Amino acid sequence: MIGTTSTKEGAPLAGAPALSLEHVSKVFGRRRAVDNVTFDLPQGAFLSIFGPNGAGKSTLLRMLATLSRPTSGSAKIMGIDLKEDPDAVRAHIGLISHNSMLYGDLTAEENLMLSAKLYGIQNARERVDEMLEAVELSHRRMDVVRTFSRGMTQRLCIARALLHDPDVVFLDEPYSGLDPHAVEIFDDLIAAVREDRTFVMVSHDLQKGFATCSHALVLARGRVVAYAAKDDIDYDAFEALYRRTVGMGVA
Amino acid sequence: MGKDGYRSPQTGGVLDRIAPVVTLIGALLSTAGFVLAFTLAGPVNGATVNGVEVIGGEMVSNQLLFSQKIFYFHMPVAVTSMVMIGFVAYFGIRFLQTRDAAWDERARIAAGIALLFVLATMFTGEMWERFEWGVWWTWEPRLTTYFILMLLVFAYFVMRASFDEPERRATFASVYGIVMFIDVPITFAITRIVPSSVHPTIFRTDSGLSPDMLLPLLLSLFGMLCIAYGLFRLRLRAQELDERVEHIKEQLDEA
Amino acid sequence: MNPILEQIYATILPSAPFVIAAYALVWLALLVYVVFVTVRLKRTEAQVTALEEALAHRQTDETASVLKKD
Amino acid sequence: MARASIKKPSTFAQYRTLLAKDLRREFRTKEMLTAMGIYALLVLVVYGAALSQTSNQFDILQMAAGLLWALVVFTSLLGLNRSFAHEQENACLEGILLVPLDRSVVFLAKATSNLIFLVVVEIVVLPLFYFFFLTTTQPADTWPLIWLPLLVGTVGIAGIGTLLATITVNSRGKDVLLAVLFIPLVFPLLYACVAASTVVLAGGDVEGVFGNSLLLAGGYDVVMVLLSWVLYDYVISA
Repeated sequence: MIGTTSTKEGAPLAGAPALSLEHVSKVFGRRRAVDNVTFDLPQGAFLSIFGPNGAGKSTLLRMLATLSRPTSGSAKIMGIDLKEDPDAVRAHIGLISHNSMLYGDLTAEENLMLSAKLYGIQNARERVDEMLEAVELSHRRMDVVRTFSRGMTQRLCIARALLHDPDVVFLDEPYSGLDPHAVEIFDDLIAAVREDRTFVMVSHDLQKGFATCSHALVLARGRVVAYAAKDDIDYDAFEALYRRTVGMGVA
Repeated sequence: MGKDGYRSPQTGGVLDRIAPVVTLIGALLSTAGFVLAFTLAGPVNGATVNGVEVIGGEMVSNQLLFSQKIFYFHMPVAVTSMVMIGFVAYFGIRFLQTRDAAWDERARIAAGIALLFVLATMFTGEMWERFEWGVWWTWEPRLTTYFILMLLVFAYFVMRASFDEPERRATFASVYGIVMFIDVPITFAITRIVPSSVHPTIFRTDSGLSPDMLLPLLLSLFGMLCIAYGLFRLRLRAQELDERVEHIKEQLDEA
Repeated sequence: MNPILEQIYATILPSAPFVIAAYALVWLALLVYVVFVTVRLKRTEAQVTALEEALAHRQTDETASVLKKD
Repeated sequence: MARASIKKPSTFAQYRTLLAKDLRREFRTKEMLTAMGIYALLVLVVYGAALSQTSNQFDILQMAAGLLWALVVFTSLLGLNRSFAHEQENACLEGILLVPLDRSVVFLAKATSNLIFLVVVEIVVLPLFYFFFLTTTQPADTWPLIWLPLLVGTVGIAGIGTLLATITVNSRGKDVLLAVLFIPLVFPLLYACVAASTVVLAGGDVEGVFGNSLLLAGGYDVVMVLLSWVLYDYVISA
């Protein structure tokens, strides 16, 4: 068969930081959505990105998830250059967003099998069973996703994102549209699938985001205002800074 | 935005400095073409009349067609519109290569000027057609393909109006600008593909145009191209100024 | 005028309005475009004036605050 | 938990997977097919009213190909509009873009599924068209050749339509926008296909006009599909 080269083996550098950004910018015309962002994130960390609406959080995340190209600068994920080999990066990342990315008219199993085949997972059936088990949807495998509740859909979405065993998982406002109970279940699930993966979450819920993270980053007008490991952060000062940046207005 | 030595196109350079001169030359050339179309270019013969008459030392046995004079404007304006659509496609390609908003801006302005010349072509063609054929509209091949070209330019602007996100709008518009260009060679070549067309084939080695007709035609053609260039640079600079004002306003907001 | 000449020139007079209209329409189209660009330039000009005024306003505001302190 | 063992599938395997997904979805919901089928039937009814006052001597054969193509164009517009609705609904397209795969595979899979649905609808509609309008006359002996222009035309419609539907699905007022972008762009193809179809239905210069028109339509197909294929990466990533 053509194109059966393995992308999983050997590609990621063992010691490389999970994320390594250098002067990453996204510019269109005179508008700088993301401006000169530089930081490193070690493997296994949980990064929360905070910032007001229009600060460029989502734009930054979409660039890291290879859905949009940075205008300038270089970004490496697991040591692989985002611009040079986006396909290699894609094999190592997963995305969970407020959009489920699931087909409403296909069953839970069909949705996962579709992803499995596209990614080229060899032990697809086994893996799908396992993931359905993990998110407690085994009994619903034959049902079309349209009939699922918001929380169930979100769980299946997690299963889909983790199916190919990504090293870095992006969470784009995952709590929006979830009731408090579903949020709890979601947090538990994320904790269960954590393992040694790196997580990057975009959120505007300061308390929730700060509770789960190991590193925190504040973005305002596309620029990094603060970035540190949680252990080094004084929460009160951090909160004050966050309030200030939100007050700084919406671009 | 330096990558691989790429430089974003600027306004205010040489291209803008020569613009007023080029516009002036365009006005002079098209005026000269206009005058020569009536003085130098010989009349075109129509239906035969019952008899012969000597006019200016020549035997004339046909009706002399005055309406054909429209041709000396109609054709240059039409060619200019197609050239402008060609530029829309070119700027579209440049945009997709570089993702530089400046190219999208140029594509949009070129499309605006293309629309202007398309409308001018339709007006002049309409006048000619109304007199010669006695109808306002007929589905003749060249007419039809050109009409489609006009609809494509309309569609280009309708599409731009349907998207809010600037980068997405620019990408889609560039793609459509490139695809739209396909109709230009078709329109241009339709008189060869469907020979029944009433439009003569002009650009060929035996075009049947005598030098006295070719001269005013070419003068008008280059004149129109120059005018299109002048208008393009004018509009571009005005647009750039607009954007600078917007930018200053935003900066004042932040300060 | 003799009848043959009359026939030869038969189309000229009736077609004249159409020829003139065709040329006039081209110039009209160009003129409309220039007017359009000019109107937009005027608007930009007005905005620049507004910006200048806003800037001047800012500066007077600051002097007022200085005076209060005295 | 067992780790996933991954081997990048061939481009063709990914194409098959995406195509199978579209077909399974459609044959489960029959969203596009029923919508297009009913719409086509309604257009035929409207034709009935439109032609009801024509005299007996009226030569339907000369117009049949034109009517048929009008039907095809409007029906495909309806179908194409829907073909991306479900991809947009939960941002499913984004999910596919996250997979390491060549972007043009998405185009080819979608264009193929659209082509299949259009052909299915045409197979149903063509006999109906004959039944309603052509039983009173005698089409030329060459009529079976009509499948050729229909196929060539449908390939072009599916190709350009897929590109444009990907663009318009993100817009405000997408139904109108697709029509505005699509109809002028397929016009040359439509023109050539109507010419070829008229010749085979009403009789005439099969070698000359039919061949030339088909050649034109085919050339247009090749150029447009190639262009759509090349440009698709930009469109889908925007």
